[in-house]
Amino acid sequence: MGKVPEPMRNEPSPEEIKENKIYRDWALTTEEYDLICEHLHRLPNYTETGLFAAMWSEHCSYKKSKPVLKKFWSKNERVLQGPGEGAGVLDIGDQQAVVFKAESHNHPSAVEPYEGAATGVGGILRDIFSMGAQPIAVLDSLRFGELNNNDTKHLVNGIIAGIAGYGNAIGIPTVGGEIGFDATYQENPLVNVMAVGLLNQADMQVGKAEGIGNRILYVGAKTGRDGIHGATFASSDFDSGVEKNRSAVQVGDPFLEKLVMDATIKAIREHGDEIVGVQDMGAAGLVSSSAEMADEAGTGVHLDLDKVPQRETNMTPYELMLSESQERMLLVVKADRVAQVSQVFADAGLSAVDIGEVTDDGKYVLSFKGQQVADVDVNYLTNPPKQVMQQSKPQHLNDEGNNQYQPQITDASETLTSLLKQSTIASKADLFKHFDSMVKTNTVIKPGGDAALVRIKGTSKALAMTTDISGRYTYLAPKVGGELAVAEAARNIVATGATPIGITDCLNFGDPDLTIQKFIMNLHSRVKELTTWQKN
Amino acid sequence: MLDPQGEVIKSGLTHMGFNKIESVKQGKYFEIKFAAADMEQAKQELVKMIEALLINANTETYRYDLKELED
Amino acid sequence: MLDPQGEVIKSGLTHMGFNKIESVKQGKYFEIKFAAADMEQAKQELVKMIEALLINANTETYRYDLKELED
Amino acid sequence: MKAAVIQFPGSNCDMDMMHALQDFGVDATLVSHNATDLSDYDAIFLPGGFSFGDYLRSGAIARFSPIMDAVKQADEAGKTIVGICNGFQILTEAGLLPGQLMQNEHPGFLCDEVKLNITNADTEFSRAYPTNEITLPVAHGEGRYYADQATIADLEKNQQIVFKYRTNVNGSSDDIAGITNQKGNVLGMMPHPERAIEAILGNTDGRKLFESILDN
Ligand SMILES: Nc1ncnc2c1ncn2[C@@H]1O[C@H](COP(=O)(O)OP(=O)(O)O)[C@@H](O)[C@H]1O
Repeated sequence: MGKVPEPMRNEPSPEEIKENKIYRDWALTTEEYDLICEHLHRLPNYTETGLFAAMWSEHCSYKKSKPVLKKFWSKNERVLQGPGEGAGVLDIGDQQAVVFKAESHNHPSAVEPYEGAATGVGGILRDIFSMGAQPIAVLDSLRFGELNNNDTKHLVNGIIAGIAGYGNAIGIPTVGGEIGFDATYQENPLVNVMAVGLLNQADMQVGKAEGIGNRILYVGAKTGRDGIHGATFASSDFDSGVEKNRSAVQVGDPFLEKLVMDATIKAIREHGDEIVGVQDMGAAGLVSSSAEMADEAGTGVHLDLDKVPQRETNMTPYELMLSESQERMLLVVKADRVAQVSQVFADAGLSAVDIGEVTDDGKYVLSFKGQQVADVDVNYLTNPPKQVMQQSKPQHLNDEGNNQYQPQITDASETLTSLLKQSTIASKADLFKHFDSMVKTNTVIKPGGDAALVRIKGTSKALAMTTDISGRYTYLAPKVGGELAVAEAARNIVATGATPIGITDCLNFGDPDLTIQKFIMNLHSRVKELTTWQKN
Repeated sequence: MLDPQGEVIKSGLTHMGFNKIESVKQGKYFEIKFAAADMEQAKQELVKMIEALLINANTETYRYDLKELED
Repeated sequence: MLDPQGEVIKSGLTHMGFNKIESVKQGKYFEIKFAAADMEQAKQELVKMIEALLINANTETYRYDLKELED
Repeated sequence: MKAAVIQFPGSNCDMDMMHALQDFGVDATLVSHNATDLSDYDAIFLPGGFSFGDYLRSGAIARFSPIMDAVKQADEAGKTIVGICNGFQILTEAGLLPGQLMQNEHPGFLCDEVKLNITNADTEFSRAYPTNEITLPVAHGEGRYYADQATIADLEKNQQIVFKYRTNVNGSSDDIAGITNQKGNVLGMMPHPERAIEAILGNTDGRKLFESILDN
């Protein structure tokens, strides 16, 4: 591949990667690495190894959980889009649809509560508007350690402020959620955010890079080194280790996201036929968004990395491809309509940059400073070999005893007051008052009710929405826990007078293991039951 | 680090006609008066305060000036 | 001048066990790189930027340091 | 009445204001912050939100938008100008109203319904209210009204204070929630009347404010 461009000088050679098993630092197994070499008939270079490591991670590919997740009952007459896209889409009549999805941002929030939670909101909103939908509500579901601990207080304050900081500024109301406390979460808070959007069915977009010769437009924030994991040998231009570590923290900019959101929705409404695909850059940013869109369409992609807007100097292809800088979108646009679509963004003070094109060869090709720095099959890159999950029953389930716990209550009123004093049960109003729950003037039932109720202007409809967790039950009995979560959520919806029409799950497990399988099989049957019951 | 505030202030100034601005960074500034046995102890206390509360080590760096005042 | 944040930070530090704090003031800090013909012009530009945008004269005061950089 | 709702980058209550005005049958138009002419309109509304992210200080950057010269001309012509929340912040930064909005006394965003006293029922913004006590939503992190004592004394003397918090939720000087300029054609307030015009949303105390304006 010719002379090595300057920023890549410090990268290990393909031989060194193999020799020192560097891929293992990025969670590629030796078997996987060998498969890649065999497939390519050569050793992958540093950039390519990084692409595979990212795309084959569980986080991006669900290589372990997908077979189980397939078992969800995800089709009925309302479902316009089930699992597989940015978000699920359900028909709500009048040519409208509701789009919703939940996502966790646990680790970033544990490391950096404010920015972690804020960027969690930003990310889930991008999933919604990349489908062409207008976000109308945010919900949050949080778990912390016990509140009598200073670290917990720090996390609570930071995470609440982060959700508020992003959601309030972008002007999407945070209408509901829940907060629980348990020692289990002491150092691992759970931060799950759900977003709901309203879609005109005609505007529905999917992430597809169709049409040979179509252009790939990059919109939004410049790419920096934030969120790049793993060993970044190439970053030797940092003078200290501390500095390097900092660059991994993603920082949110709700102001920019609002501009990107409004302009993207406008572009889709005005040029829906010329915009072929839209995807946000989330985990594994540029590579996962572009490769997935190409795979979906069975095409190839050629990107010119010199065109990618860059916030920092001397960035390498590896960094550009794997950066998780926030507030970035990728659009595939018909070649002769680039100017019109770009104009919508220009009007909002944003630039849409043409960084590449859709090709017919099924290849994922990157060029950088006159060199070709990656050339792999799109399909191979995006579809890691499926893996069977290790199955073993978690120890605590084996240990479970047969004796039933029987509470001894001597003074019922004292028991009641002590229950009400528990932070998990006590009112959360002091926390959720930081969220703007009313902006957009649609919130009929605000935080504090059973489920939130958001009306749809211009119709006589409203959407009820809620989030529920049953962590302790799920830990003790995965099957029952899953059932209870579904049932509680359904009860909350029903209590507002609404009919449950769809569920999105957001499962926060440790390493994929038996628990998931059991949990999902069971959720599946419960969901089916519920929806069947609703039809009767 | 990403400094969205600095970026927006920069473009604000540019729009106002200050067109030769290359970069704007913004940050916080604290002035703390406190008692300490001597300068060495003061320095240690100060660094502790900064790292424990005043900055977010994940996203911010700092520098400080220490001055002795009469009491 | 009113500085609620300074007050909050002071009480935060005191709670954390730094109990000899007399006062905390907090403010903003900007680092601006810009081109100017000479130091005198740079100073005039800077004061304009500060007074027009960077501070609100109702409640804020300022001081500045001007340094020449190579280009 | 022809009304303009100014849209700054980062405004997020612009559509809510449009919706409210249209509910009252007002011919309302969204006008970009980059526009320079407001001569077609009888009333100008600066909506809530986070103009320019509220980076630096809320309202500080927005006040330099091209539209602000036209807003000043509208003021000189005696037209009705209303700034809600971020709009209030912009009007004070621009010098169309005295004082400044600062970070809440207890730092952090506050979204709630608050009780207000109408302290001047004889303004073009409050005339239609039959009572002196109303409840309106607030949603702000920088809503603490501050002005020096001389300014507060002037406001009191000229009866420029229209709304006061019954319980001071953000530490505002003199409990101030909303004021007019001396001429009485410019109103700035932190509470959101446009969020309180429909029974389905649980509060209609904002309606009389719009009715007052329309009665002029
Ligand atoms: N983090 C949060 N964000 C928004 N709203 C919340 C949050 N936590 C709680 N709420 C609101 O408070 C209501 C009651 O909370 P909770 O006591 O957990 O509900 P439940 O009745 O489901 O036990 C929720 O339905 C929701 O409206």
